Amino acid sequence: MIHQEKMLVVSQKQIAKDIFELTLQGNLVKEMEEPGQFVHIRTNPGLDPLLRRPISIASIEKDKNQFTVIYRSEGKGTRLLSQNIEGNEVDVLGPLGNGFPVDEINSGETALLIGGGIGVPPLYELAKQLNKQGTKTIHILGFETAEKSFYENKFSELGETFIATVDGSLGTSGFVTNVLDENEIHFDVLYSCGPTPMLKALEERFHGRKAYLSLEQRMGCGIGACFACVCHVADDSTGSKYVKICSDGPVFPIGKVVLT
Amino acid sequence: MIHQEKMLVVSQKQIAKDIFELTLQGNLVKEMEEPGQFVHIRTNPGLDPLLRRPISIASIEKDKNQFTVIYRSEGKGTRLLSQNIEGNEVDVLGPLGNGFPVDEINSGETALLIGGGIGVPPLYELAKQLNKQGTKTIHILGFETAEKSFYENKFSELGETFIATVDGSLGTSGFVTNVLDENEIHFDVLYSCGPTPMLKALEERFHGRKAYLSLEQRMGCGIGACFACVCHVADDSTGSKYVKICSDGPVFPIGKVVLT
Amino acid sequence: MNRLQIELPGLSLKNPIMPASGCFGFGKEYSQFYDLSVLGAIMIKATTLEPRYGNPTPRVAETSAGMLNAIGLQNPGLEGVLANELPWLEQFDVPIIANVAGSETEDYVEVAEKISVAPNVKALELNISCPNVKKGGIAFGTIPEVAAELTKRVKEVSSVPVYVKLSPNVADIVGMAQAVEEAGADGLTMINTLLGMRLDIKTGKPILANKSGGLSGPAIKPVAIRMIYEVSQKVNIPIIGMGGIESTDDVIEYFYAGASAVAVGTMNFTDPFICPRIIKELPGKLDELKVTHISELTGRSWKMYGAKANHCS
Amino acid sequence: MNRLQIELPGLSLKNPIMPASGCFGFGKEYSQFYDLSVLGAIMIKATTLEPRYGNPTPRVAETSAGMLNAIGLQNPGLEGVLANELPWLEQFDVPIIANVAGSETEDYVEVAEKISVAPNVKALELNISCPNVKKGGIAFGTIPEVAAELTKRVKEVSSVPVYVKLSPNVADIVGMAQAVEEAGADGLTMINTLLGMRLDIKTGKPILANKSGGLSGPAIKPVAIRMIYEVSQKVNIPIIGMGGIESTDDVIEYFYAGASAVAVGTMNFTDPFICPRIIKELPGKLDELKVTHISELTGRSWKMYGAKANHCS
Ligand SMILES: Cc1cc2nc3c(=O)[nH]c(=O)nc-3n(C[C@H](O)[C@H](O)[C@H](O)COP(=O)(O)OP(=O)(O)OC[C@H]3O[C@@H](n4cnc5c(N)ncnc54)[C@H](O)[C@@H]3O)c2cc1C
Ligand SMILES: Cc1cc2nc3c(=O)[nH]c(=O)nc-3n(C[C@H](O)[C@H](O)[C@H](O)COP(=O)(O)OP(=O)(O)OC[C@H]3O[C@@H](n4cnc5c(N)ncnc54)[C@H](O)[C@@H]3O)c2cc1C
Ligand SMILES: Cc1cc2nc3c(=O)[nH]c(=O)nc-3n(C[C@H](O)[C@H](O)[C@H](O)COP(=O)(O)O)c2cc1C
Ligand SMILES: Cc1cc2nc3c(=O)[nH]c(=O)nc-3n(C[C@H](O)[C@H](O)[C@H](O)COP(=O)(O)O)c2cc1C
Ligand code: FES
Ligand code: FES
Repeated sequence: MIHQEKMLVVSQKQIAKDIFELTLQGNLVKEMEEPGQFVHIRTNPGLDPLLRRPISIASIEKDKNQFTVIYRSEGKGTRLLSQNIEGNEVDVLGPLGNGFPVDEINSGETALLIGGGIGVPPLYELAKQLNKQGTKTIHILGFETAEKSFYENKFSELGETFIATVDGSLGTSGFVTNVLDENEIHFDVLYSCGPTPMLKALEERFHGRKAYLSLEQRMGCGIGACFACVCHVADDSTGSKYVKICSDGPVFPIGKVVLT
Repeated sequence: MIHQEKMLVVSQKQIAKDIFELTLQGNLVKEMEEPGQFVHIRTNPGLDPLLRRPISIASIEKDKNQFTVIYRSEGKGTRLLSQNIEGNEVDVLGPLGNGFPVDEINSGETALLIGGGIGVPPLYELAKQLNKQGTKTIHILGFETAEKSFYENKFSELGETFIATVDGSLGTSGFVTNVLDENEIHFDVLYSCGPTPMLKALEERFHGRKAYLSLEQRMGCGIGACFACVCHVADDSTGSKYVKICSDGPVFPIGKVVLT
Repeated sequence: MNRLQIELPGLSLKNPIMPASGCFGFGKEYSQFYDLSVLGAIMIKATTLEPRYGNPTPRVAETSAGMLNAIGLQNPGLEGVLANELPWLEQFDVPIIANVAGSETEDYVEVAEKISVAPNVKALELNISCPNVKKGGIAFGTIPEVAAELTKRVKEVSSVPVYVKLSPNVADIVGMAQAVEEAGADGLTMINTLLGMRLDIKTGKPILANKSGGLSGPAIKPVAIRMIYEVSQKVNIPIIGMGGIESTDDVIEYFYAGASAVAVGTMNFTDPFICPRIIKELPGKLDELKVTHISELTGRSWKMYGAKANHCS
Repeated sequence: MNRLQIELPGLSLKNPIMPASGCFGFGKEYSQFYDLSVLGAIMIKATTLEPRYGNPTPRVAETSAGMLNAIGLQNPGLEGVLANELPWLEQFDVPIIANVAGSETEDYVEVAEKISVAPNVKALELNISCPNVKKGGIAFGTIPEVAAELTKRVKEVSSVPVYVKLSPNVADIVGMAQAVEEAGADGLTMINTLLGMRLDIKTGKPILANKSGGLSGPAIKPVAIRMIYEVSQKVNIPIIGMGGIESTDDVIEYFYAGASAVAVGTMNFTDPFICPRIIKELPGKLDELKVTHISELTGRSWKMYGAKANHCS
């Protein structure tokens, strides 16, 4: 069930340049299931900005009724969100969408998690759940630069973790694909979230493998009603088949939708 | 000189139903002269609401670089303003306009100050300054109801103070004019601020007396540039003479402008 | 007595609040939040003859107190709507207003004829803001004669009353309204979106893949209020008002302007519970305003305070 | 090289930022805040033949991310402006664009002829959003032939280039722009305000004494951007863009759309220092965007990304 709830800010801290970690508490957490689901956040009670902001769930703590998001403060909405302090209330709609299927991999098998920039956060809850069920996880995290990187240690605690930065200031210089080129990494299932060019590169490389990609799109409603976030389906001769990223996704099996 | 300044919130408290008292600190206070001047406050940094809100200066403490406003939290802007807490910054443009002339009355003479609702605040600084120069002040303050009344004690400390409430829950039942009817009050100069119907009643009653009225009008710029707050001038056969409330007023000698 | 009950051509509304077309899909998603039977009516997403995929993405962009959309009328097509969407909606006790769109008169006529016989479709809403392919892409809704002709053709085949949805992108909204009234429209819905655009600051590229789109949300409310105020004084058919409604006060403002019912669009996205919330708040508001029935408010702005002067800025 | 210097007909602008007409009076008030010589130009308040008192108050009302005004062209009249306002402005090193308004063609012509010879008036801005008394009150700016005729008549007498200020309250803004270009306009300024209205919730009475007014501010920016995008592709005269500018990014967006300079209106009220602030921020923004001169940005949205598709919502 999707809920709308004024959730309590338990903590908010800046964890890297422009990157904030926000923990919220409320009953909506009870509904959270799969890693990779997201919430739609109203960043202020007024009309400026008007629309909610979709943000992935980065970590869930059911016992405390809390969950955490990690986001980049960039535009109007996320900047306002970052000004919230402990004790404030934030209007959250969620949990939304379908996340990464953790039961598509067995205990003892190996999952490769590849994240780029603000695509990294949902992989953290995924890594936690996979490890919990006995699946080994390897992580490749790509960032622009060292000062915008985050959660390297948290991921390292769960499994082998490679970092790539575009400017080479941390880990491998270049993209996550450079890490793949330079290391021989074996895995059973791939899970990834990040910018479309990255996802495209992975799609080419891992065509035919078992893999799940989380996509992004500008959203209106976030629940499937407005047709803002639609994608073409691959292998559709009619050109009229589609999925909605908000309600059918954001996670899809590799090759299912046309990346644009 | 008019300044725009991000001023520090020294204190904010609710002093009656919907009525707030806000004290701000900053260099702009150095420019404040006459009681009855006002400031134009941006109630939030975003675009909703868009326009500043004109609020009278209720009290000035030059030595501390502080001044106080008293306002009714009613619409979008004033509601946002009331959410500010100590330590916040508020964007203030001011001081604006021309206030009550305190040198139009001598020490030893008696001033009658009549205020209605949120027209009461500017009279407080006026009463302070008049008393300081040795002028005696008598105050008649009209409110809707007891729970929306404020500053009765503060005015009482400065001079005899009558209260009228529309519902009779405090002081005389009715309007400030009922107080005038029921008491024989002698004065040399009248100063008043309040709703237009009240000012009109006073204008009729005290036609020909020495008196100054502070007017209100919806404003755009607050500084005389947009022609939003214009009033007709009395005794103008051409019908084209005008004054701007924001920059020529808000205080005018009785009978000078046409009250609408 | 139900103080919110409104009778309009074809529509017996238990209250005058309904979601606007395109902002509520075909109801399924919002039925997760509340029982759709509480609504006065539902304006479903535009239906075209054939299924449409719509425009490439991005299809939405935010603006100050508003948003742009260029969805491109994505919908499952007449057959899909008749086979799946409308039957599903029959479980609710709520009249459906079917929004009809097309690129040629013939499309409209065929959709109107067939959709108007669905049991729960109680009225049609003609979306005339669409580009008219035969007239070189100029919207049906910007030339009175073209809009009137379309209205007439649809009226001939429709089994239910026809409301024409006016586009605000015209100089003379009253002329447009009178033209469609004369052509037989049973009611008006107004306003559709204003044409707008946003460009990406880093690249200069239009944010919408379609480049321009429709501006909706609170930003456009003053334009809608003005148009309804003008039109309601000059026509004898009822108006369902819309454009930026975000509160119960806004609903009251639309009634004052001349609306007999209202639709909420964009704000469903920000607050999925906005329609039931307003429905719940309305009776208290009527008490505050000391009116017995909401219909007493319709047109108060001009009935009580006279007609309009000219303006120049 | 001055990276912000712009040459337009009659106007040599040290930067492309100027206050919009009616939002800056005749400059006196804002000269308390900063040296007016920093501005690219000043568009002064509309001047009419006779002094005008304007409309009754209230004359302004706030809306979501916008405001309505119905000032009614209050101004000291041609003689007053020539005798007092323009000479006072001569102390600043800044070109003046005189906004000309009237109720009949003859008024415009007389004002244009006389004001255009003032030494610091470098261009005229024809405010054609005014009701045309002889045409029953329909605005000059809603009928292309009427606007063209007015432009032609004013061009005949003006000693300086004439910019025509387009009203957005039309279905076909490109047709309007082309009509005035053909009639001899040297440039366009756009957009003037959208017609709008607000009603008091307690009474139903229009908040503006004039009932309707002009909507300005950030709310209307997407409409302005769309219109400038369309018009700039179809005319060969420069455009001064305006409508809701509140930041340096907004200025960039207007250039991308097709503007060669911009004016800031409403936001002067909220932030009296907005013009000098933007002027100061622009060079840094050009660095960020890696362009040498601001004029390189004009029209980038369509020069680099192709023309526009149709839209239907
Ligand atoms: C399913 C999903 C999950 C996401 N998870 C995260 C996350 O965990 N952390 C994070 O930092 N970001 C995440 N994003 C991206 C995030 O939604 C945008 O960065 C954010 O909406 C930008 O808002 P703003 O106020 O900073 O920008 P503005 O420029 O003010 O945004 C203007 C409008 O554009 C939309 N928009 C802008 N950029 C994007 C974008 N990249 N994707 C979608 N809409 C956009 C906004 O939602 C808004 O409607 C996610 C996006 C999606 C679709
Ligand atoms: C010179 C002057 C001095 C004032 N001093 C005080 C004071 O000391 N204390 C106080 O409580 N109020 C004072 N007011 C009235 C105060 O400005 C309004 O109550 C306030 O602007 C309403 O804002 P809002 O956000 O509550 O209402 P909203 O309804 O959100 O306001 C919408 C718009 O209408 C304008 N507006 C609404 N009511 C008024 C009004 N009565 N007068 C002028 N503009 C209005 C607002 O400024 C805004 O532009 C003064 C007004 C003026 C002109
Ligand atoms: C995402 C979106 C899709 C829309 N789709 C349609 C549509 O299919 N048919 C139609 O007539 N109007 C459509 N509209 C217009 C709305 O029904 C409504 O007229 C307009 O948005 C103004 O109302 P609002 O400001 O409350 O959104 C759409 C609006 C939005 C925001
Ligand atoms: C209070 C006010 C007065 C205006 N007066 C005039 C005027 O006299 N002549 C004119 O051409 N435009 C006038 N305008 C329109 C502005 O010049 C400008 O075109 C419009 O407001 C859009 O810009 P903005 O959104 O930045 O305000 C006025 C606008 C406002 C808000
Ligand atoms: S955001 Fe509305 S359908 Fe996905
Ligand atoms: S508020 Fe602008 S002139 Fe007074």
